[in-house]
Amino acid sequence: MAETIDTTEPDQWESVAERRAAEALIVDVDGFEGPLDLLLTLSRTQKVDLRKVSVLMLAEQYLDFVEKARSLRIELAADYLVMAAWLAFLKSRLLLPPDPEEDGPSGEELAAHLAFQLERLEAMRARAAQLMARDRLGRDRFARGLPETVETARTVRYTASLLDLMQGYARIRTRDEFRPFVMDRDAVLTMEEALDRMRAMLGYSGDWVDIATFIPEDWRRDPKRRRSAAASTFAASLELVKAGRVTLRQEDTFAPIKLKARGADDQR
Amino acid sequence: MTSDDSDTAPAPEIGPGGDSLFQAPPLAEQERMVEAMLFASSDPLTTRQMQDRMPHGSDAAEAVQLLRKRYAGRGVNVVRVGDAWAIRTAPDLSFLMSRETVETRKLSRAAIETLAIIAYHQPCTRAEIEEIRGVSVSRGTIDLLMELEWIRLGRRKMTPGRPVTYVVTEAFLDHFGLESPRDLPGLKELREAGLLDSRPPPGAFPGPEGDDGDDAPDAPPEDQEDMFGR
Amino acid sequence: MTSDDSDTAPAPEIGPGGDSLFQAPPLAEQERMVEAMLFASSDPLTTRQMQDRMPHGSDAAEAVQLLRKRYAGRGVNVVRVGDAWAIRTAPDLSFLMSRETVETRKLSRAAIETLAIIAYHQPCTRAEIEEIRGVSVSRGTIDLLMELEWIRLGRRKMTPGRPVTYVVTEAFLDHFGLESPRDLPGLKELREAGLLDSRPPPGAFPGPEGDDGDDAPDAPPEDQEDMFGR
Repeated sequence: MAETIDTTEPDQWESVAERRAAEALIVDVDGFEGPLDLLLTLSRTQKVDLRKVSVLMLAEQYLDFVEKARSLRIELAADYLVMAAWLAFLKSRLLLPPDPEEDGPSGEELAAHLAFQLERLEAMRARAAQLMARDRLGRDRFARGLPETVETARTVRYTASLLDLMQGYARIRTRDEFRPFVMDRDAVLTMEEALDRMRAMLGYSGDWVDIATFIPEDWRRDPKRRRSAAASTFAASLELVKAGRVTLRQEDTFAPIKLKARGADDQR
Repeated sequence: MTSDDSDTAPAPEIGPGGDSLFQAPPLAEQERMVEAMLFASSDPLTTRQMQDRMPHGSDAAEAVQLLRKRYAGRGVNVVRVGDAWAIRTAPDLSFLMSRETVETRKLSRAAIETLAIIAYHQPCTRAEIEEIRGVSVSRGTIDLLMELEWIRLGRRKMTPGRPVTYVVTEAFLDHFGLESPRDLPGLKELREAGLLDSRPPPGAFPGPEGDDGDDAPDAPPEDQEDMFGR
Repeated sequence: MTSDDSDTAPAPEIGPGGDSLFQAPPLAEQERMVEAMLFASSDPLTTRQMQDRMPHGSDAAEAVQLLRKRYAGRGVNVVRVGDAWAIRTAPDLSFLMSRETVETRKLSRAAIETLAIIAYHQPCTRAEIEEIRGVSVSRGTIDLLMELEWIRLGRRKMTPGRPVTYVVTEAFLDHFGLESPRDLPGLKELREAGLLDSRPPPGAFPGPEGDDGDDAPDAPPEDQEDMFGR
């Protein structure tokens, strides 16, 4: 890249210092963080307060710069060219008398906004530098080197009142009133038991039979036991239907549920 | 990178003769330095280590002694650890370093009932508790009540096997506001107080009957109390 | 120095309702407690966090103020970090701490500027950052700042698309020694100069700063800033 710089025409640049600055710009072109950054750098050459920067001059500087870069065949990213086009447009707006036909913002408004953007970027950069120069934790200020961890000890406090105690005692001593619900296994016919029983009996029932007939003899008298046996027999019947072993039928609501074994020929 | 950008840092320069070009900082300043180093260091520091970091002519040992006095009786103290020094939390404040979360939990039904039986029947063996409750008493229940210091071991019973008995403690009486276990109301009083027919569980149950209830014919299975306790 | 704390401690007051079962410890004692807790923790603690660990009736906020005065000018200081408090070594003593220095990753210019923009403009959207910097913000920059726990997601903006916003964190304040985001250097001047206003570009602005940002063809490559940011 050094050789390419030698090909610049020196008389384009007024002073050695300016030429150096220009070279620095060109060599560092990739170092700019976008066109706005480049514009900010260029505006510094005007050596004025950013609020008084001549946007027209800045636009010319930028366009110059892009022109130089092109002549040096430095590839500029597309957004630099977009900015160049926009600045050329801005330049024309600033130079030509306003066209009453045309609406949209005036050249002055656009220029003012660009100046604002530059000033804002500059301000944020200055603040960023100030921020980074603060007394920073781990560099200038330090936290405790030997922190102690706070252990969490969970203690469970049990509470019970005298009332709880007395009620508890009363509950035991009058167990029948307060006995918690307990499954009385003696009075329960499990579905498995019902299923076993039905499977064994299926072979003998040729025609539709009321499923109630499958309830074991000794489960019919006690209502509690009968309820359980009926429920499990019904559930077992459904299970058998699912297995394809039987068909169920009920002629009417609350009518007896009838069951028929499916023969080998009935099965698919 | 730290030291050179801080312009307040006194850069101690050693002259040709090994003498400091600058005077050692005042002792109060040295004390500040020791304070900062002991605070930020992850390990205890020896006076030698500190002095090596301090400006020439400093006396870390003396500064540590000053600092130690300054922290005497404070929330943190300067303590000696072997031949080094460290800042540590004052021992009486160690409670602050453990966050205690107190969770209030209702005593499980099994525990309440066991406690009630012991209170009403003490001294009472485990077998007796089981007989009255109709379920076996889990080890955890007894342990919990012991831990709460509401029951303790009483005398062994002079029956075969010499089983241990449980009795309620002073702490129990305190907690429940009783002067003696004899103050516990009897069943008749409980009923009169309306305690017996409160909250009858849903389902058809015969009305309340007498307190003859030592019969536990249909004992619920063993794991019952865990199913319904807590 | 306020070493004669024993006399300055006012008698603890009990609430008018008499709800405190125990008297709060004397203020000097509360100060010791706050001291111990702040010393023990490397992260800032809120007064709420401290008070939760202190005996009932304590006033952590008042104790912190006392402690702060006590440590003014010492080797370590009590500093405010957002809603919390921490003890940090005095910045002028950093030269002693070369061993404690944590080598922080050198941040790219893009990251530093992005951080500053978020801090000064928060809550701040990605489009706003791009508008100010004039280049697109790479995902990596935001990720890095998030990883450092200096920024976090704020509320979504109530503008079309409901974009996410970024805000700075307590760790950011702690790192840069700021009591609150309001203490950012030069914040007032920036605001007065109108540099914190979001000023939309007049009319259609075809430049790359346009915050519509969806015009992918002209947008600089995503990683551009990281390629050149150091």
